[in-house]
Amino acid sequence: MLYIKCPHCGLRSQNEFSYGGDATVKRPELNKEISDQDWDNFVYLRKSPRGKHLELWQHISGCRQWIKVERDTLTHEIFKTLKANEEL
Amino acid sequence: MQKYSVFSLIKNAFKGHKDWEVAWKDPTPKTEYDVIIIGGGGHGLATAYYLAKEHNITKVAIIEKGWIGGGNVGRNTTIIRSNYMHDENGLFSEFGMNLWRNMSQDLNFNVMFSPRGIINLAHSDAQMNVYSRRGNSMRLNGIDAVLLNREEVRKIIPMADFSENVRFPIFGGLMQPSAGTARHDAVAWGYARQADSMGVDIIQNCEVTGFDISNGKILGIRTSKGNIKAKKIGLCVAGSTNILAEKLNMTLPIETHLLQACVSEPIKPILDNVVTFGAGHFYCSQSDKGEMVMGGDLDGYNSYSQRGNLPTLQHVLTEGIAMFPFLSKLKMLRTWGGIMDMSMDGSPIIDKTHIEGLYLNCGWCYGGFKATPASGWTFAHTIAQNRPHELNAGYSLNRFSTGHLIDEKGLGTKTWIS
Amino acid sequence: MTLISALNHIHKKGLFGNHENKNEENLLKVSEIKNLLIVQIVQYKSSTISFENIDIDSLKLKNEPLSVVNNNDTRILWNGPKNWLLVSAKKNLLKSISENFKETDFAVTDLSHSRAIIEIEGQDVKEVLKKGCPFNFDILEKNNSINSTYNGIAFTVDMIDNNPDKVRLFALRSFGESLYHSIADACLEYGYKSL
Amino acid sequence: MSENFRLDKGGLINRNKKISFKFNGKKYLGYEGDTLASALIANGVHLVGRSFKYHRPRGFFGAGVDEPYAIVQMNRNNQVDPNVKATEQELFEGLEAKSVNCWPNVDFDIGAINNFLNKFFPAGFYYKTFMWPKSFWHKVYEPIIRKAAGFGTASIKHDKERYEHKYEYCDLLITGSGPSGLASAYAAAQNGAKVILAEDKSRFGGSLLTSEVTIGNQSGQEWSQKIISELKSMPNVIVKNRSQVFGYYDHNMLVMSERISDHLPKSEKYTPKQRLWYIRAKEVIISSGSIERPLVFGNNDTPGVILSSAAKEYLKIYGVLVGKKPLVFTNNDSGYETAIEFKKNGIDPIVLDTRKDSNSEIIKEAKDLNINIKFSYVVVTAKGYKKVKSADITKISDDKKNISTIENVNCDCICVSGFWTPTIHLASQSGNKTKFKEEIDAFIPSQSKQKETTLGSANGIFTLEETLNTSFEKGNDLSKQITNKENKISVPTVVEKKYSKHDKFWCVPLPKGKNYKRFLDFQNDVTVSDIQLALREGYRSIEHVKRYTTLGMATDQGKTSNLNGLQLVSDFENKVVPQVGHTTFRPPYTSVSIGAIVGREIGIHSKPTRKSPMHHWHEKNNAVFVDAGVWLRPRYYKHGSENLFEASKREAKNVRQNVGVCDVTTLGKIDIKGPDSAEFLNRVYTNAWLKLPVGKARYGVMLREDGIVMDDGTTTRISENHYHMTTTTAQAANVLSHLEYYLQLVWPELNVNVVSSTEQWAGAAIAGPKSRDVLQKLFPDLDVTNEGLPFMGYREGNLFGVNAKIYRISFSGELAYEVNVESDNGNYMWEKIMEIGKEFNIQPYGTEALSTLRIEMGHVAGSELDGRTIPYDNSLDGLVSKKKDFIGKRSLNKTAYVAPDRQKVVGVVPLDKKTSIPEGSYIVRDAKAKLPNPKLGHVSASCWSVEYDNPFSLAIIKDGKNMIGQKLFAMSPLKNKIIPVEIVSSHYVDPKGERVRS
Repeated sequence: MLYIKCPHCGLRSQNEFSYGGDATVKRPELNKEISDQDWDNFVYLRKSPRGKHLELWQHISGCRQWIKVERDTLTHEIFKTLKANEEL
Repeated sequence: MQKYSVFSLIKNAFKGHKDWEVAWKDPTPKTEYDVIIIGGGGHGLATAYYLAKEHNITKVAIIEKGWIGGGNVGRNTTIIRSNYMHDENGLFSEFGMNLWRNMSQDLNFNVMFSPRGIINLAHSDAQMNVYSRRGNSMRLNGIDAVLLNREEVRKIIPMADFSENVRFPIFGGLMQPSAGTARHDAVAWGYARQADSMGVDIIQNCEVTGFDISNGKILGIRTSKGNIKAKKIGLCVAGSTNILAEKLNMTLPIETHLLQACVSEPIKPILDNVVTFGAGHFYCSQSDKGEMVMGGDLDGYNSYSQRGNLPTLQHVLTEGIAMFPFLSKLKMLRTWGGIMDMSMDGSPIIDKTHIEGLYLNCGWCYGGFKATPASGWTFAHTIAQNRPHELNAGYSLNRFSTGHLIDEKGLGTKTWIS
Repeated sequence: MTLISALNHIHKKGLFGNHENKNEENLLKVSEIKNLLIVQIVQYKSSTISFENIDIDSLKLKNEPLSVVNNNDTRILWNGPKNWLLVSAKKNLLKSISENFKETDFAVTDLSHSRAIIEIEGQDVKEVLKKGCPFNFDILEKNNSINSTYNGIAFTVDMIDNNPDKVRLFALRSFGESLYHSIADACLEYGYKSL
Repeated sequence: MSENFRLDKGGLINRNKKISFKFNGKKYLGYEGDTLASALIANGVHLVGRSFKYHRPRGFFGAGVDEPYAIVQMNRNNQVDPNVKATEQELFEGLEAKSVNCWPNVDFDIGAINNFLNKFFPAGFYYKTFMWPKSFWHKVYEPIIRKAAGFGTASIKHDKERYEHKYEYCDLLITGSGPSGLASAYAAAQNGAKVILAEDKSRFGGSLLTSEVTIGNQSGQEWSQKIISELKSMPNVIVKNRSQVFGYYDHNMLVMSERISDHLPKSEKYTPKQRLWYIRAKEVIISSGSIERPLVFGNNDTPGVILSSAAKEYLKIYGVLVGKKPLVFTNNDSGYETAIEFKKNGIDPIVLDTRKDSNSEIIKEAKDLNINIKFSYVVVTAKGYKKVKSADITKISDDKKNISTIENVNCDCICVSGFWTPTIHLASQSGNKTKFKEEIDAFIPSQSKQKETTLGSANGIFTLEETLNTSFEKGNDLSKQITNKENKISVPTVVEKKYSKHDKFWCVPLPKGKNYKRFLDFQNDVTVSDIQLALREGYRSIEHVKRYTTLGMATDQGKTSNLNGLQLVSDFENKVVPQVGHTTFRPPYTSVSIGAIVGREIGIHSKPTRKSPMHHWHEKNNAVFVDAGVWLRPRYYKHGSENLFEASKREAKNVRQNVGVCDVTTLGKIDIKGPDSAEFLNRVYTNAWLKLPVGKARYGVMLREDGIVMDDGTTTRISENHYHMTTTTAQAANVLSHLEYYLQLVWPELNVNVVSSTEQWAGAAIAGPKSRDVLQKLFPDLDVTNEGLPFMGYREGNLFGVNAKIYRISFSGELAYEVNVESDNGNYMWEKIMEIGKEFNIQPYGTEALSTLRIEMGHVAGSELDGRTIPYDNSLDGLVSKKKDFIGKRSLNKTAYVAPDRQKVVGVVPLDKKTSIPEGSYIVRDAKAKLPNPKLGHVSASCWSVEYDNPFSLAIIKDGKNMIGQKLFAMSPLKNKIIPVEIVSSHYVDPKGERVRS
């Protein structure tokens, strides 16, 4: 069970969190013209690197905040956790 | 090539088994091939075999980073089925079932295909209806399926929990009687042995480090054993697809996730069929050795580590005991994990790419093992003919743009939700 | 009587589990807590009002994890960033909260009926919690609270006292009976008295 | 039965307490403190079971967790326990066990015929045969093989034992209580660290219990007991015996199984049988020791061939002789310890040492004791079938290639020692890249991946002095960093014997013309020739060798066989062992009961259950419940002998004719507040939300970004900046997370708070033409006229003293109201509705009637919004705003989604108006077409229309818009049904929606 440091609550076990996937994907702005390709890239394409991965988790049974976690997908080492409004 | 049979076995026994030939050779790579298949897993080996057998293309190399059969063909729960709802999946898998039925004879290698039947348990009328939809679709596609009521299920698997004090009572189930299991390692070895005998070079311990591409056309690969030229290259590296895609500057509709499985210590035969729990994710069969082979959920976050965490297994086994209370007294002997390509609609991709001569076979999610022969057959066709066969036409890369998605579960892109 | 509390049907008085040959005083005590005011107070992101200056039942909000500011009647649990759960025996507090926390800056939501509340008291309280919740209870002190899960059920732990340990557990009301079962079952090893 | 092999004194057993037990139906006696294995050996029983493949007789090979043979079936606490290791099972009064994998019994086993045919069963033989005729594999060969496999027999009865869990945190977790574990635990505890010390066995002390050493001025054993009792008395230390740390997982979480009651005749009522500990440790010390390696020679699996360390353990701990004419076969000094122990107890051993000569302290001692030592000697083969009777021995050349004349010596046991293999499993599981240490021919941990340190013989250190020195130091250093305290203790002086170098020799060559089986994996019957065959056939990677031969895949997971297998592969391949590499170590280190892994979440509690405040009223009124997610909802209320169909028809009909009431508490409710709420809803839903007046509700559909419908429901504007959203029961939690996602990550500029209020409100839907009459009587002061409370209107009211919220919304398509009160008042509200409604013939209705009502109205629900449909498919086109952007909108222009023949929801009626169309049927043009028969679409929901008294279904079919009026077939091959049908509008009843507005 991973041990994730919620930037709001502190170190908590994985079972309080739910996974939210790639955090580097940015939703295109509302009402903005965008090509089909760019939109499909946003919806469907994933980098899924082996190694450092910036991803979203929601502290769903804790403070309910969405957080960003920089984690190694091979070793599961967590390098950094960020609040929703913080960037690496 | 030496023929395997009971007679050859007896003959060799009297010679102290000294005369058996190698199952496959250990060649050094040639400078050029007609086709290079990257990935010596089940799909890659099968592709090479069918390239040689069906298309007479034998100047083929399989490039494997580690040892052949070391990917998901060596770490699955051996289940073979074609019980899919969507036509694309159903027809593709049923084509594969026919290859499975003849595989031991075709490969002259006993892969122990055992059509012991798979039962998906239902725990509500609503679920019975969902299964009816799937079963009817199967039947209309010419695939065998039977809808069982509670009593019929009880007759087949009396050891399931039919007691009063149960959270998810068994309402019935959908059964595909012709589904079953096969000895996973044997599938890889059988394909390897035949492919090798037809001239395919199986090159192990050889890592692909890059690709040579010019004017949108593939020219060859760079490997830890040197550069190798090829007219066509097929990628068959489910689990590691994104790592190679990165070297090709491609981004794919795929995330890499970990699925764990485990076996119990062997016990005397108690369960003949493959059974899946309907109120969660748990499936179970008993191997010929007596071990209960069990699996279920993804660990639930991107992972390339072939090791998982216990809470996932705890969760899976909780459902296991809910289905088969007798499991409680058994002991978990061995656990392992496999990394898989989770595609954004849960279905695979077998297609050409925008790079001429580069072909893609990936996105198998949890369903790669059973697809081995059909995947190899259709991928070989796609490579040889430079166009998909009608069986894999639906598994196109551009379906995510056109909206022709094949989503068996209706979960969309959040692959980790199970 | 019109009110029926969340655990009304499952909470039965008596002695249970390994209680024989034990001093009743040393047993765990399990009770249902009813009729509390439970209010969520959230400050909107763009609000510039300083919440430290607002008084609720002589208490001030504190935006700090684990923190519980409290007096005899009222406890304000930190629930997330600028998000608090006020729990009070004073049912009439809601009106003054709504008045003091203006709706342009704060969302005030009455959730009094949305929780089932179990209180357990005794030396083995933390042992009971450790059976189903992976939180490190060694660090939970008096007047700390956390949100976590117990055997898959989301719950809140409010540590009221520490000699002996006394905690209040809040679960969503519909999960109440399941959580109660889980907690009561975990208490059996030590023996408990249901009040 | 007398214990012929028990010494008169010695050992750590309690000789004051005799224990009787049964093995294979026969009664025996042992002592408290025995294992089943030690007690059987004391009674001269060496035949315990049969091997997997050849059914060769099997006895005892070890004395603990590494045991490959002695697996028995137990009967404890009136329950069956399959696959118990006799070496781990402590003896208790009345214990009953029997042999497995043999028939009719262990003495005479029919399966042993395999042994005589063994030349036909080399590794992987089954891949080469059983292929003809084709059907015979599954029908003939496989069933025979299956029957022969497996050890114990499982009972299909429910397990009555309790298994519990515990989550624990500590500064240092120390796995193993041998010298390194004790020393490091002691040092760390002195620095105030929170320490957990776990010992697999019942006794603490590890090798100190059996070795002849002095620490300070105490024996090793005394010292260990002193340290343990001190540790036990410290409040910062948890000391656990019978506790195996079996898994090292991510972020320094380890899992340990504690066997609490397995050694007792039965478990106390509320005491668990086992407890699984999830331990998060800041630092881990692996002090798991080492396991002796076998030497490989002919028939080395014969009962009576045993690890020399095990023989010593049986002597020193249990006072039991594994034989009275022992042969000790060793390549190092350890064998001498066993020999000396025999000698001290009046037994004359013969020592065969593979080394040319050696003159260490211990060999000198053995010589002084007049022990018969033969240097450069090996055992060629053991003789005897069910027990060792003699051994063929011979002198071996210095280069170990040639053997000389065979001599036969009488013996009744052969104690083997092939040096020691560090137990590195946990370190390897944690990610440690291990390294090969030449001096000991084995792997040891190398670079740590997580916070783990390996000490003592697990780290390849075999002298006590060095072990204690490094362990005290590490324990001190690691804990000091955590606690910032240092209370350093001085390391006691150690007296131990100096050892000479071991011999790298491990496998005895075969004499000319002999074909003895030389076993590597004893349980799976993997021999030297099997490995050689695999390699000859090209299975050369160690993983291939393992999989082809099944080496190391038995229940002992290769603890005694793996390294010898590696040696063999590297010899054959002319490589060194580190090049071959070892197979991956995965948890669990040793098998763990599945019951313990699962814990208490079993039976009815395998998942939580959610209940509404009216649940108990439903229960009392004969509701039959159905799972909706984890909620329990009344499906129907059974009157007399009614079945589901009759009851739901009655309930639905009553709604259409009179009035019904349905518990809708389970619908998700989200309280939305904040100045930007309207803007937020406008982005979330497909339709327009900016102009919804206060006091009004609106139906909305929300999409995922991929354009697929996620959920639907009504949202009501309670006040200017306050909305009450409802979701479906199934999607409630997902929708809340979805909203939080957009508010926190995508549009943080919006000032909106969302919180689930599902549990705050108990909801009752009152539906039917007479619902207004009921409402009027419930709220006499409220204007409930169509003008006072119009369709999609919202009011607050006072329900006999209780505050209520009234929403005029309808899922049933009838005139309907949803009344919400605070949950504690839910039951009160419900009873009031039933009481008031009596005169209007009110009846409660369940989800089945609710389905009927919505289906005939053509309202889409979960079976249509199945995660694969877009709004157009569900005839929700009118709700998709063309003017504004919203989540998922951009996906709706995909080729497939705007195709003219796109699928759409339609109604389906059987032409005979009688035959119900099963849900999950398919619509086809030609029922007799050859397979695969092209499908137009599927039947998503079916009901018996109470309005028209005939079956009616919804279907989603291709080109649905243009299909209305067509006559097609509904097919359910599963149910052998081909039903001629007509496609009609999905709005079967009240297509204009007049009733809801009446």
